[in-house]
Amino acid sequence: MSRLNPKRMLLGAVFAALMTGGALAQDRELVIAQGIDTPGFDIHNHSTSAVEAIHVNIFDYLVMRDQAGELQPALATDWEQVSDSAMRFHLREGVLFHDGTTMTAEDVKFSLERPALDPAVLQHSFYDTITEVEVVNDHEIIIHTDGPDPILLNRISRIGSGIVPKAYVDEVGWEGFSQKPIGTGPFKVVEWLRDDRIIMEGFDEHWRGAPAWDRLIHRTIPEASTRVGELISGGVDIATNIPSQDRDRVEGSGIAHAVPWPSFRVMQLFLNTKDDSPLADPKVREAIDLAIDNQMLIDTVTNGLGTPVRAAVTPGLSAVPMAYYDTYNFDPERAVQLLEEAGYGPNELQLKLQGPAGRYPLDVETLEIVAVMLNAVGIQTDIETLEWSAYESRVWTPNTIDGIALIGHANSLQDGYHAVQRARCGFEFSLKTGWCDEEFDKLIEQSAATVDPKERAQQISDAFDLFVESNTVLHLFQVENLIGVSTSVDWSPSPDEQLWMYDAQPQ
Amino acid sequence: MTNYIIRRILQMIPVLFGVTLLVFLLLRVSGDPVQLMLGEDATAEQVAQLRAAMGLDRPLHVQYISYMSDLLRGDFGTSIRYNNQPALQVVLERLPATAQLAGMALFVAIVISLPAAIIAAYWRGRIPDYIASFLSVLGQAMPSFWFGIMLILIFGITLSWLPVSGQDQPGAVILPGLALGASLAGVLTRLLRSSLLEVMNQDFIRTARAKGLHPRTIIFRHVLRNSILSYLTVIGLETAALMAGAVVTEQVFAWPGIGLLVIQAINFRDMAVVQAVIILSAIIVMMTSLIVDILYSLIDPRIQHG
Amino acid sequence: MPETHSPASARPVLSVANLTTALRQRDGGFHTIIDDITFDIAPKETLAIVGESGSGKSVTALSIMGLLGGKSSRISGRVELAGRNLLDLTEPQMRAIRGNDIAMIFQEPMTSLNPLMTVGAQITEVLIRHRGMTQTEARKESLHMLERVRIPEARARLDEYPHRLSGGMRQRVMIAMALVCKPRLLIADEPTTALDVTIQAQTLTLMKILQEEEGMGILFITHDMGVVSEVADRTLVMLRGKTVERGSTAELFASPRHPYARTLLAAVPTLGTMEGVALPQRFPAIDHVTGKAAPPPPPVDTVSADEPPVLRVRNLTTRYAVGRRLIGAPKFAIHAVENVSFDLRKGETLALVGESGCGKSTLGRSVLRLVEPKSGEIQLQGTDIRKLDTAGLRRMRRSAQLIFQDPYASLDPRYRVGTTIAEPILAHGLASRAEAQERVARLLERVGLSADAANRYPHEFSGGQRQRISIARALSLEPAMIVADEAVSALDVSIKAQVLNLMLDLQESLRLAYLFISHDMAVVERISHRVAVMYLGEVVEIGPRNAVFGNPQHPYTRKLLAAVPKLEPSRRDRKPMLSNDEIPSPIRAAGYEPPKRSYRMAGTDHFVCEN
Amino acid sequence: MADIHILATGRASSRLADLRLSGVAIVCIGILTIFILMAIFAAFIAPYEPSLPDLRARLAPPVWNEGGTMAHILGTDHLGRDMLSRLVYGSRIALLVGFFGVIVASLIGTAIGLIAGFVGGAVDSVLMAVVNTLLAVPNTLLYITVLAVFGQSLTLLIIVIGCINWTTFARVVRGEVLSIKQREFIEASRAIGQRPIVTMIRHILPNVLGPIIVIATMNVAMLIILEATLSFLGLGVQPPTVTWGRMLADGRDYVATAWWLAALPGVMITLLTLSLIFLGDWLRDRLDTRSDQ
Repeated sequence: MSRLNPKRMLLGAVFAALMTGGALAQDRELVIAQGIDTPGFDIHNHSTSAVEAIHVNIFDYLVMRDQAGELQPALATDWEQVSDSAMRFHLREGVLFHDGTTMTAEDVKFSLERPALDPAVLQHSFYDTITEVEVVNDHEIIIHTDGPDPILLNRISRIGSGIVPKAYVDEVGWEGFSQKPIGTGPFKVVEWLRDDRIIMEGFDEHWRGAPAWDRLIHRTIPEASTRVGELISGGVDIATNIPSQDRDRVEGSGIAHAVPWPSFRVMQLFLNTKDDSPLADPKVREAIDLAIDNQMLIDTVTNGLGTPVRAAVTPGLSAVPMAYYDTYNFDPERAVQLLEEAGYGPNELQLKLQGPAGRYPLDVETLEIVAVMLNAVGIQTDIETLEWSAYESRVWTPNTIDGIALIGHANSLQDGYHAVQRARCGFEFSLKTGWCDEEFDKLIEQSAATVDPKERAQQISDAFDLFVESNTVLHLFQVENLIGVSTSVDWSPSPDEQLWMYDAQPQ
Repeated sequence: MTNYIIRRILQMIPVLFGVTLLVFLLLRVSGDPVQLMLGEDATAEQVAQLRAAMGLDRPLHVQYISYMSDLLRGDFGTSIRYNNQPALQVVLERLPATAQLAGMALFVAIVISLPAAIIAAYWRGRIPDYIASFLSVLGQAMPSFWFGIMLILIFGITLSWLPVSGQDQPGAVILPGLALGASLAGVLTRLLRSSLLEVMNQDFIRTARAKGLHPRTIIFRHVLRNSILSYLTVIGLETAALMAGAVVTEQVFAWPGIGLLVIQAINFRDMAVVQAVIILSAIIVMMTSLIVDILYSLIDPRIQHG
Repeated sequence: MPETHSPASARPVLSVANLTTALRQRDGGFHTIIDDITFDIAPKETLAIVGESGSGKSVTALSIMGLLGGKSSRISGRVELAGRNLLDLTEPQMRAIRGNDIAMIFQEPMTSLNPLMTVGAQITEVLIRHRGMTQTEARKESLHMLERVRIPEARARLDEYPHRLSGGMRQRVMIAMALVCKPRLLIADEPTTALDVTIQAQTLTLMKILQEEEGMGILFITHDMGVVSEVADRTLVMLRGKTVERGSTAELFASPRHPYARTLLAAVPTLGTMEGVALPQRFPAIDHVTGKAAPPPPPVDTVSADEPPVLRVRNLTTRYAVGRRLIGAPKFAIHAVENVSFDLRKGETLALVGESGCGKSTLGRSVLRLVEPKSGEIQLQGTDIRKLDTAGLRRMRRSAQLIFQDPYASLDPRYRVGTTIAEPILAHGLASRAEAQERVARLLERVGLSADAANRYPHEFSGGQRQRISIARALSLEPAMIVADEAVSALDVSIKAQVLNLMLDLQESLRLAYLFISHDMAVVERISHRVAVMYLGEVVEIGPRNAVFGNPQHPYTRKLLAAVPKLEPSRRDRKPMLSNDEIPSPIRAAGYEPPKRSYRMAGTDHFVCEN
Repeated sequence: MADIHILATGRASSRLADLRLSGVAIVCIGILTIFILMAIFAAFIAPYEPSLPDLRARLAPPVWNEGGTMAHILGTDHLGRDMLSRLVYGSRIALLVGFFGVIVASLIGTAIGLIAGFVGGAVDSVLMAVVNTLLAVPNTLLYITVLAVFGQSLTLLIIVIGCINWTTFARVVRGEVLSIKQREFIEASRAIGQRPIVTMIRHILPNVLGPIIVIATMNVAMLIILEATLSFLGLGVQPPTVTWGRMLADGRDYVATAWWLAALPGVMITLLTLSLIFLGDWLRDRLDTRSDQ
């Protein structure tokens, strides 16, 4: 409900001639501000949760998570395991696309087979277990996988699972679709001005019923202080990534709240254990872990927002050992002792700390505080921060970390498997840290084919133990953002970082 | 005149060639965008695959030749960030917003600098001169992002007079225009002031005084007209600075112009877009300087381009 | 000092009494620039204020006009115009007088006109300001005024910009602008100094005619005694801000009383004084206290006819390309030097004379290959210098040197004089650093400066001293020949005489050959052996000085000589003849080849261009 | 000559203005000296290690503000680091970037400008094409691209600044050389047979030094602002190195909650650049009148 400030309106009247109809008072309008824009609406060709947060309002998945993170029927009304490698889905009837055509099983087949079968799309790796989507009839499909896939539902309820109209894509191509998308979601895209705004209108024939808003506007405002400014001056209703220090300011404005918004992202330090590195010594790695006071780090850097963790585990993920959540090891004396045992006296060990600048909230400050903490146990540090893209290409490629590197991983599959599978020998984590463990790999592979949830959870939990023990990836804390929500909007955020606005109500 | 214009345009060709080479090398040497596109979760195999698909595994000179031949056909390549949209289209789409911002900044700069410089020159060495000089230097000494944030805080939030950001609301261009125009206003004031003082020392001003003309007439009819030439030149030269300044200003005010685009394109290694922006802005800068030179010859009868 | 009565008995238009002006200096203090100046100007009368640079002539004019700026000047005395003391008026009242009752014209007609306004606009604004005319009326009146200053095609000129006009025409526009409101007094501050001699003659005549028509008084400021004798009824001589002599011009020239006035007059080279004298002659040395002139030493013949010439120039042509085209050759060429041939002997002075743009400076630089000639032959001491490579050219510089017009511009301000003079010696490796210092000391003494001058910077010297330094530098390489390009033109008369005497002394002792480039016919007559008259890049007449001056053959030579002001106030009653001739331009279409010239012999060594 | 000087009444009074401006110049030089001393003796002046966080004293306001303490006279930042110490150390980088950046740029630019102007012809055309190429691309874009590409060390920043920023110097020097080449003492130098290279170094170079110093002064100011701008865009100097630009850029998010974070470095930057620009102006006036003589 973007209320134009009265004073501003007065001044605005001077420029009224410039106005072209558009947003007027009685429209129920919701304005969201985020730091980034969508690259387009080719849903299979992006990998950013903040982008999916926009798309989620335009497209529907077969299965969708609710506020609590539970999987709920969406375009699929129910589903059942047909065999170890096949799952049947009954599709909701009478679902309309924004152009008025009816959604059919062909559309679902088309939408899911593209990421599954086309290796050129960015989401391919998350769908490569799917071998075929079989159309049984107009309202029934069977998804075939290359073996047992215990997290198939996780896959088809996330980025790249949106259902698109085959006929329309055939007509305009993916490039055309990317500019003017059509989905079945509660909002339809009217106009997209790159890096400025996406103007969406409520889709009255949406299968859940018409949304409470006539218009949903997604604005791109890269500068945090500007975003806050818009929020507290009433220019936008919802603003993501509010800097923690502005919490009181937002609350004090009287027209918005700053709501904590825990995410699945966990900040991690990658330790390169190449042979000649001092980090090859497990004692050194443990000493580093013990030197870092996670809670102090959180208090200092993020004003207390966030939870210390020892592994990539957060509430809302399936199959994760929650014992590693809200805990950390801190023992500086032991750290000094371990360093001594490893042969390093005070200030004899020199390490490089690498990290991106501006990719995560306060990433540079995080590094600076870690450096101070390492310093306190007698480890000398050099900090090297790089702009994100340079960091990606210079540090993040295999075996290029020089010492310790900071990164934050989210978990878009929302399952413990995804948190550890990348640490398998030859996969990304091990290519960065150099850590390989046969037993660990075996556990992961077993879990991938285990359908029984309990057994699978145990396998994954065991793998977690081995991974945490190795101390090759040190986990710092779960990232918790602040989201600004206007008092005129009733909406609470969910931990999957999605901005699902169908739930929002005017107040 | 026509010959002159043609010659000037021909002279742009080697410069543009230099610009393309410079930009190409800068961006290719920097590594590739593939890792970025794939995100934190990508596998090494995926990276290699995509790199080959994009032709990034070929030798550099081969890449350059194919890039140049595309360019000559008007094909600036496609944007990685924007789902393979033609880069030129992505950039041209943004041009009006930046043009509006730059126009506003120029307007602000002229509206401030013209009277300020005249006042400073007229009362040179006295209080108004010192105030004008100090403010103009201040305009230059303040980083523009800082000034922009201050403007938002004061006029957008505290006073709520003007929109904080974006482009769609009436009056939205005022604050970013001020932020971008402030330093240009400073430069122009200082320049025009010294140019006015210089002209005031010219013999023909003494003649005008000997004719018994009113000081006002002398300033406006004789001094200003002669000073406007160097003023114009600097405005022309400052186009490049305006384009560069737009990067920061657009970032602060979420102004959807080329500046905002290029920062993101650089961060995403969206090479085609960065190249298109830089080549386009090089053309704009050169065209502006050509236009200024033509204007110059229209104002100054002594200059004739044969 | 008794006031001499003005020829016109009418009431003076301007009466200046005890005018004293002090100007603020950089340190904030005031310094008296003119002290107790008193004079009257009657209608139709011309009063000349004459003096050397820095004597306060211009400040006098600006004090009268009230153009000095209230904060930076202090003026006392009386300046009475039609019974009103101008010094008591407020600035707005003064503005109503400027351009209306008193008008002023300046030295540089180019810079004194606004380059961005049409001629018409600059004249009409005076009428609109003072007469309250409408644009149309003012335009009509301006056109009329342009016609009265005899500007051809006046109607078209009205919409021209100043840069399209020649220097002479611009000065006429200035005069038109000054006179358009029919002022009672015209102040002319060196109005002809920047003009060529023929144009100067035209301008002076025009001013005289207009003065007759308008009946105004003229305050004429100049440093040129020749001009004074041509125009002034009465003359006031200024020295360091003070009046040293005042009276009728005829009396002043006939019997100057003050020593300074005498010095001034004695130092002025006068055309015609060398009739019958074969050799160059030094100026008389003048005692500054008494003003008495000691007769110069008898001239010595320095030229040896039997030795081969130092410099032999044959068919020398230099052209500059102008006007670029899109592709291909440039559109135009300036034919700066066209098919010039001459010899210069040891100990001889060959003068190149002509008006601006005639190519005399280019010729001087071409024979030194400071500009590249297009064709022709230059033999310096038997070597064809056009065939020399870079190293050879550098060696050649030792035997031929150059002195410039502006001694300040030709000395690098950042180096001590000693360093500058030693530079050529060291550059050619002629001596060690220590030896070079000794040579510098000797050279400085030779040009009449003390050896310790070596430790000072150029700006610490006067113009004449700087020119001596330039000469010392040129001499440091012991050249056989020196090209002197307007070497004394920028100097005050008394200094000019001293420097010329020095040059003659050096010629005598070192047997130097001079290629003496000058527009000043009187100086040339005094110091040269032979004269070449240049016109549009070509030599139209060349011969022994006596022959060229005594028996000029080419019409241009005659015109040039006729235009030189004579130092005889008694001859002023000549009927004014006003011509509108302009100096033509040497720019030709590319590829243009001038017709072959043929020369006829008019006497021994005296050649005149025939067509 | 004296006549000419007196005639130009405007000039007479502009000299008066110079005189008064020299008061400003003294202030500017004073400020500059203080900053330089601060940079040199940072270790003695700063009460704390500039990158040492004090977790108990985060966002402490300056002493004159409510809640301020003498322990941190100018307050602390969001990590509890002492503002005074950071500001003192920050002057080092500002001056390093400013001065060394300008030194590199002016060396390159002067050499190229001298050669282009003096040699002329094809050499001039090629060099000017290079200059025009760099000028045609908005500088900030180049900085951003280069720094994003090659990383962000202090040394690199200075080199990059030098390699991009020299064009101004080259253009001005070339212009000056072309006009000085017309002066008679250069022709005099040719006329005495001086080697061109010696003429260039002995006679032309010293005479372009004035304009070089003036632009250099202004450029130092510009570079200090540039460093701040790059920090704002996330491309500044590496932490834990303290720079005013980064302090200002980091502090921008605290404008409304802890003003001193951004205001103090902002004041420092403004003060330093103000005094540099005024100094440059003053220098230019001085050098101009001298060359007018």
